[in-house]
Amino acid sequence: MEVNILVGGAAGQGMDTVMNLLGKALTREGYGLIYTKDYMSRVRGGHNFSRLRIAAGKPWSNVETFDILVALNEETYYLHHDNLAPSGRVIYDPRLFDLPDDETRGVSVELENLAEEAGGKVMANTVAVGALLVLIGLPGTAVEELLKETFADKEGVAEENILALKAGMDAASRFCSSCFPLPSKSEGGKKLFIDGNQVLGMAALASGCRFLSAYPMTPSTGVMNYLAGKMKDYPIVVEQAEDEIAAVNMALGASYTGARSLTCTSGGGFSLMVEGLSLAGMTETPLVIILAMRPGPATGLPTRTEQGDLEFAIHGGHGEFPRAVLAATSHEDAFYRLNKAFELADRYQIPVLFLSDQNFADTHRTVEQYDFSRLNYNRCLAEEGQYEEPYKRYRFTESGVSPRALPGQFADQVVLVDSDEHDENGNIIEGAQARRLMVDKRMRKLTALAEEMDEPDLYGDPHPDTLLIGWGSTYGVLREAVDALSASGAKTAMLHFSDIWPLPRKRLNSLLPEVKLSCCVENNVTGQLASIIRRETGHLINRSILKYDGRPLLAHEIIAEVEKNAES
Amino acid sequence: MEVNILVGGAAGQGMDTVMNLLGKALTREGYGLIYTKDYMSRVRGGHNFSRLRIAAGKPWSNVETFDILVALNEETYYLHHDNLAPSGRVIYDPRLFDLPDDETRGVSVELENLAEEAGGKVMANTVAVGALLVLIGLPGTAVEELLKETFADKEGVAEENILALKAGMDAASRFCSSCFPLPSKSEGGKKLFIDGNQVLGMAALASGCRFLSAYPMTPSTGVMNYLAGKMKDYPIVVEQAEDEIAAVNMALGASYTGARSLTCTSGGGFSLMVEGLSLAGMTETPLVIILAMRPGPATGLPTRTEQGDLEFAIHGGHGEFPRAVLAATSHEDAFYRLNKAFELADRYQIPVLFLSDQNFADTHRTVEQYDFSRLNYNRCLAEEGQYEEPYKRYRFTESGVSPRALPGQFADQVVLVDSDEHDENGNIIEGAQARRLMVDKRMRKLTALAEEMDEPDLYGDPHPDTLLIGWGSTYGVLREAVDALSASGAKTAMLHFSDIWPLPRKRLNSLLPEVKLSCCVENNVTGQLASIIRRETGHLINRSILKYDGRPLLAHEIIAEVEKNAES
Amino acid sequence: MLKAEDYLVGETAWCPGCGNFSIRNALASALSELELSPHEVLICSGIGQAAKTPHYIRANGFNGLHGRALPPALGSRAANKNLKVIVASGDGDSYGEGGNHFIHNIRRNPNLAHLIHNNQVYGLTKGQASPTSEQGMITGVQVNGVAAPALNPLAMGLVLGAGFVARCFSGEKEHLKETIKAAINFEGYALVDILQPCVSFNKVNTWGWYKQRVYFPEIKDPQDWPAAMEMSRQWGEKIPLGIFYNHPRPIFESSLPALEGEPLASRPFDPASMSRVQDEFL
Amino acid sequence: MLKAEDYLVGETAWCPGCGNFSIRNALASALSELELSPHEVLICSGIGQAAKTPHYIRANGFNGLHGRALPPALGSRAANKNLKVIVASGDGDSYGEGGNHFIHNIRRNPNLAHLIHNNQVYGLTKGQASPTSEQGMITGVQVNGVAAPALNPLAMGLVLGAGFVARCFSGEKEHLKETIKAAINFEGYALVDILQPCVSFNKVNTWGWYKQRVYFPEIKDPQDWPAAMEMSRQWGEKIPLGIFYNHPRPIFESSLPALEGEPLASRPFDPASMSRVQDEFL
Ligand SMILES: Cc1ncc(C[n+]2csc(CCOP(=O)(O)OP(=O)(O)O)c2C)c(N)n1
Ligand SMILES: Cc1ncc(C[n+]2csc(CCOP(=O)(O)OP(=O)(O)O)c2C)c(N)n1
Ligand code: SF4
Ligand code: SF4
Ligand SMILES: [Mg+2]
Ligand SMILES: [Mg+2]
Repeated sequence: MEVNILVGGAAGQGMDTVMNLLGKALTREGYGLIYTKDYMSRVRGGHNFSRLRIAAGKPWSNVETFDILVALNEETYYLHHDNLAPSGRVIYDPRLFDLPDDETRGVSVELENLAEEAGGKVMANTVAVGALLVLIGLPGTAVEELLKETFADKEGVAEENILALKAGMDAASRFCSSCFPLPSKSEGGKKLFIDGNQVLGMAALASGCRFLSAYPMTPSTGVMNYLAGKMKDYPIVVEQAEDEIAAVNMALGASYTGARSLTCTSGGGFSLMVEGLSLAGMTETPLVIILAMRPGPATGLPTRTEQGDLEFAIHGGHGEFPRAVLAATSHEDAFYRLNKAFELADRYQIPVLFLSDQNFADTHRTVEQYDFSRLNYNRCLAEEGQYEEPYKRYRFTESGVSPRALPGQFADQVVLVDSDEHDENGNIIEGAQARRLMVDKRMRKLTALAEEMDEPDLYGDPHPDTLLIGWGSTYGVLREAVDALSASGAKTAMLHFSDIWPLPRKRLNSLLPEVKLSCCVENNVTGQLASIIRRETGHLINRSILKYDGRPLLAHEIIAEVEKNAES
Repeated sequence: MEVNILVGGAAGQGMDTVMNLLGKALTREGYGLIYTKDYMSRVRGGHNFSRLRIAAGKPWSNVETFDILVALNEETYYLHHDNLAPSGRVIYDPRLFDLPDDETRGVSVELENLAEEAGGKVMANTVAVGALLVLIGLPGTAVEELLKETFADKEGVAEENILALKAGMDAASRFCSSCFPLPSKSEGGKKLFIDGNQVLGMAALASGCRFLSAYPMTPSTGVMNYLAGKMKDYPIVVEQAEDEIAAVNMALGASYTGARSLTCTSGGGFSLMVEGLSLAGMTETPLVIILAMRPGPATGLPTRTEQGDLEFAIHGGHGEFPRAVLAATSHEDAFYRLNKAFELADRYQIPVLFLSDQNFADTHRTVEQYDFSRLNYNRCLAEEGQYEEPYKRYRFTESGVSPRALPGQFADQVVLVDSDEHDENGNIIEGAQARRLMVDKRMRKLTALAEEMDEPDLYGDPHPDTLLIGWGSTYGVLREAVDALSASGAKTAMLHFSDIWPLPRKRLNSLLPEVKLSCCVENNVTGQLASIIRRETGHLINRSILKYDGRPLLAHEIIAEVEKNAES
Repeated sequence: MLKAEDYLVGETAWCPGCGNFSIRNALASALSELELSPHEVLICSGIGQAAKTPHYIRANGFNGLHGRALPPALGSRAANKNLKVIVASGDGDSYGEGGNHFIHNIRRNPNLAHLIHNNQVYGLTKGQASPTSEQGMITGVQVNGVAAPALNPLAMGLVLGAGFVARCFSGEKEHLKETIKAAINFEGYALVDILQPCVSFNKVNTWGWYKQRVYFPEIKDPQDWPAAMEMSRQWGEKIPLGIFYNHPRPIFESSLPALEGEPLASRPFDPASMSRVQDEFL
Repeated sequence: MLKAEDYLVGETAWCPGCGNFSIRNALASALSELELSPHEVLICSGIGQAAKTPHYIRANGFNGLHGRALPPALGSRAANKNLKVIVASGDGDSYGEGGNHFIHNIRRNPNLAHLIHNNQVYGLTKGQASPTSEQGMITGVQVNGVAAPALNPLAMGLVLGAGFVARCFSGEKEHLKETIKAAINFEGYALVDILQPCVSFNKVNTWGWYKQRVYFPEIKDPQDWPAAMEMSRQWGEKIPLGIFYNHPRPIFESSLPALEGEPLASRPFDPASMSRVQDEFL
């Protein structure tokens, strides 16, 4: 038993308000849900829509068909009615448009009129929420609470909204009430209702990130917004750079002088950052870069999703230097994973790429509260007496990691970092031998770094016939696909990567020779993970399921592809 | 029989003058030679040196030991005397320093004094050339000719230089004359004496390149210098950009409006260009980028050599789009290869990366004159009547290549290119289906493009036990290694790539399963070509010979490594 | 001759009430009155709301990367000097991400008109400060208010040697159209900073705010640099509009021998004829 | 207290006679006279001859990428406001590749001294024109002579709101040293453009050329902006030196609540204590 809702309209009509209110209220009431956005690169007009799925336990991904359609304009109805369940309902404003005569699923609610009566047209969305509440049989209390919190500072506004809400409830209850019964509640106490960017922003803050420099770019801007919002109360500086080149170089300066530092961007901005990435590699300056992917090349589809920059993340930047590439897979994991990114950056004095994408960044889910005591803040700095005098920033060590001191940390010791090839002291060198030693030193870090990589998550049948392989934000949808395929009797499992580079190979090497069908599922056109697996292990992945239209994968698409393959 | 010469001194002492005079004179006299440079990233002082090898046929690479050392300062003597043949000679100025008492190989020539007597200290290098001529038994005529040509506009200067030259000859002849007999002359008429950057610059000019925008960066600047020097007499614009971002975007603008366009840079600058590269991919604008590699990461070793950016060239830039990656292997091939790069860019409307490196760029060799009639200039533009009206820049075609028109080419037709995902017309779209179609269209080009890639050059035993694999500027040194190994009886061959991406696989697939030992020889630390071969063919290359100290590989190093391997 | 409407194509993705509409209309009218055919004109832009202009005006269009509107425009002038090149882009695009190209193309002085739709905010990315945002303006990222003083593009243009420096307001349509025409006709780089209300994100510099402040000062001598500098620095209660400076100097194209004669793009070529270039290496 | 010589380290890779030597000495003397210990000072640079400075002065050093000297300097001010930050780099580095950072850091006004070793040429890459090269100067790339007028960094600084704008000449050592001291002590972004002969590549603006032209005008009121503008635009027969403008305004650091108290870099932290931040999502 589950309920699926789609709200659609023009940009600026406020789908977000509806979904945020409803999502948070449902979360508070104990339901598990996922809310995803499909929006255009414009501020007003066009067609945007959001999906909300409420399901037992916690839903991992969204589905194509739905039970309730909130059509904020006529276009929405025509674009989506095909996927509305026969037993579904359409909430719409009869003053704005009429449904076709043969459409029997209508729930006409005069959204704007009722809002105006309650105090103002802007509350049309609140009216819609009221109507939705009735259809799914949720009492108004949680939403009312929320409205009071939201408008705590604005006198009378909460009250007016509550009126609007009730008007919506009344209007809808004339059609049907509780006709879409909610699933069982999820267990284990209060949950968070949070989107991917917020997860990452919060993880950064709680990881002791003190400096973020970035240039706005969808879909990464949410991280910047989150952290900027914390500037007043927490010891963090968020600086909007003049461009992405400045962003990455500012962050390197802040990191060098002692702040845990972060930058975030999307593909185009990352392109501009790779020279700085290379500088991080050469100067051995810790840095975390969140790369929130969207479809490329160039400007591409700014508000859509893709996993097209994996190989670029691994190979971007000139010259050769160690780096780690991790990815956000689920809201549950990404919080701790980003902390790991900061830890690795500090421990190995390397840049760490953290891959997110629009699908992850913009998706809200209900998740368990995070355990902040699992986070670490190890700066791995040299303490007094732990370095040889005079201090040398690039002292040769067995691990390749030199004791790191900050400028000003020790009286009379200076810290010199250099973009040219250098000696232990950080001074420019040109000699062949000195060069070789320094390359070897940097590269030696890879041995221990590779050991830090978590093996991909294995979920499903431990001895599968079919092995789905994925990385990043496809975690949830793959999980649902595995569940469904397993339920229909096929021995299926998934291997899902959150730590991608250096590629962990143990599970690949043990599983790949055993399975009948290996299949990489990726949101890109060239099958990048499959290439990397072959490069690193020699194994040829049998098949790829690739989606590159800017939309996230859906479970039923994966299932159909796998089953088609099983047949042939 | 061959003669090897090393000239060393501080930056600014003018090794180049010596080598250019001598090299060109020898070329005119019909000898085959190679002249390579080892120099620091500074303008004065430090230690630079150049090697000149004169050998029968045409030498492909330089060697470590030499017969004549021209020590322009004392340091040079001490740094290099170990590699001077026992029967060798040292030309030095006894007014500047003394050789150790037990050094019997000295040819003391008062370079500065004699120059001053001839008319000025600056001609000390000419004196040195004179001394060299005597030692190798070359008459002065060719150099005198050259001096006259060089100083044709400067009254009296040629004469003074000829005096200096003769003074050097006289002084040296007191020690030994013709004591290093020259090898037999090479066959086949007048040769060129030219370095890699000049080869590329000339190839660009002769390929109809009309626009170069670049930002100075060693070792690519020579291409810019060459083409800038042609601005007065040929229809080409060379513009120094404010940064590499401007450089690549200017070139795209010029290409879009109809000029064959080029940019050139090294790794750091290329990092800044990859966003523009991605734009070229998205807008389907032809562009050739010469990437002259040097050791990274970051600033690295600006004047040294490395092959560290191959994977970056293949994967650089966000998003997925077709591109070709070609490389300069030899002076003989690179001239035509760069023309191919322009042709591919125009034919497929894609960016083409052309990989060079300091080793190729700064090396002079004697080569046969080029056959300009082998060059092409096919712009592949739509002619009147060859497009459907209204003109649409991205019209879907089977090959993925749309008829290309230039802005203003056809009255009343406009040409719109877009960095966002777009429809056939070039207008922004967001639909899933439209996106998929356009990605597919772009990607379809890869089919024909892959067919255009030349298989790697197979040289040596057609059924080798040992197969050396390389790419780019290692062509010559590998060839000499193969010759030497074959001469000692080992069944050896090399497979050398000039067209690298899309990777041509036929020869790899047929040879790799047959050989006992496959060995990638690369000027980098991670073995990038080996990784790419595994990624694309599944074949694991048995061994890698990697050099990453900023110096080019030497044949004896490769031979030693291969023989070591054969023994074990 | 085409009418202004004939230059309007595409369905705009701008918000109702946005100042971009007037700028688009003024540009269309200017093209029409100058009797420029669509295929003779090239509009270059970067990325942003303003930068969507090439999709909405019938002309050749290069809608490139964010911040990179000027470099392709420069390249296009080299390749085809017959094209009338117009750069139409945002303040973030031109003065933020694209700041370095702004500086150096003013110095180069290519023959093009640079129209900056200056809404003093990042529109497309939803309201962050741009380089021209008012000091103190609060946004989702500038939570404590914009700390830096706003960049003054006209004063920058003047110190960098721009020969044509103008300020317009999208609400003064006739003046805007005439200024655009003058900019297009100007021989050299013409800077037109156009104040443009963003109804969605800029709640400080609204249509009314501008309307109240803008005025047309008398410009006695458009070649009086100090006077132009003074005018371009006026901001606050009174904001002057007009062509503050108009003083041509040699253009980029005139320094290039290759640009004499036919445009580069259309010259025929045969590589075989070039073999003499290798003689210098013999 | 350390003597000037104590700040000199490393073997320089500069050409004999290069103006960089005097700048280095002046900087060392300034640090000595200001009694700044090496570990309290951070020198940031990009790439170029001038940019090698961090290797030749005993202090902390961030020798970053070409053109990117300012962004890490800004970041370092945020992380550790106790460091005295000096940016010492070339004209190509600061005004060419780094032009956008130049613009926007002047606006930001971080507390640092920006010393530009302005030799009006690209030294390290062997003599191409820089943004400040004289119009007409012929180089291997600018074979027809530099076409664009030279960029005027001081005038740019002024229109962008720099609070400290000075011109020096490496040959006027005492003035240079005192100006560097004033710049380091200035609260905010201090721009010091230092004319520096490049004996290897700049045959136009030689030591003698500068020496003949430079003079010290009387600066009556260092807060008189138009006067400063006028002085900064003088170039040719007479080139004025001095601190043309000195007028502090609120610095970047003062807009950041996080910078109150201990430097960010040295504050202790325990992630577990943060769990309340998730409450807003409940
Ligand atoms: C390299 C890069 N960085 C960031 C972005 C995201 N981005 C798109 S438009 C824009 C700002 C637009 O502001 P402006 O130029 O003022 O145009 P407006 O939308 O206000 O008209 C940004 C930051 C991008 N597309 N590319
Ligand atoms: C991204 C990048 N582009 C180009 C270069 C090459 N480069 C190094 S220094 C330099 C110019 C230096 O000029 P300037 O800053 O004036 O310093 P100077 O040597 O004159 O002191 C250039 C172009 C580089 N290192 N990185
Ligand atoms: S967001 Fe602002 S600038 Fe963009 S279209 Fe809307 S009103 Fe215009
Ligand atoms: S090239 Fe010029 S700037 Fe560089 S060290 Fe030599 S004289 Fe100085
Ligand atoms: Mg704007
Ligand atoms: Mg310089």
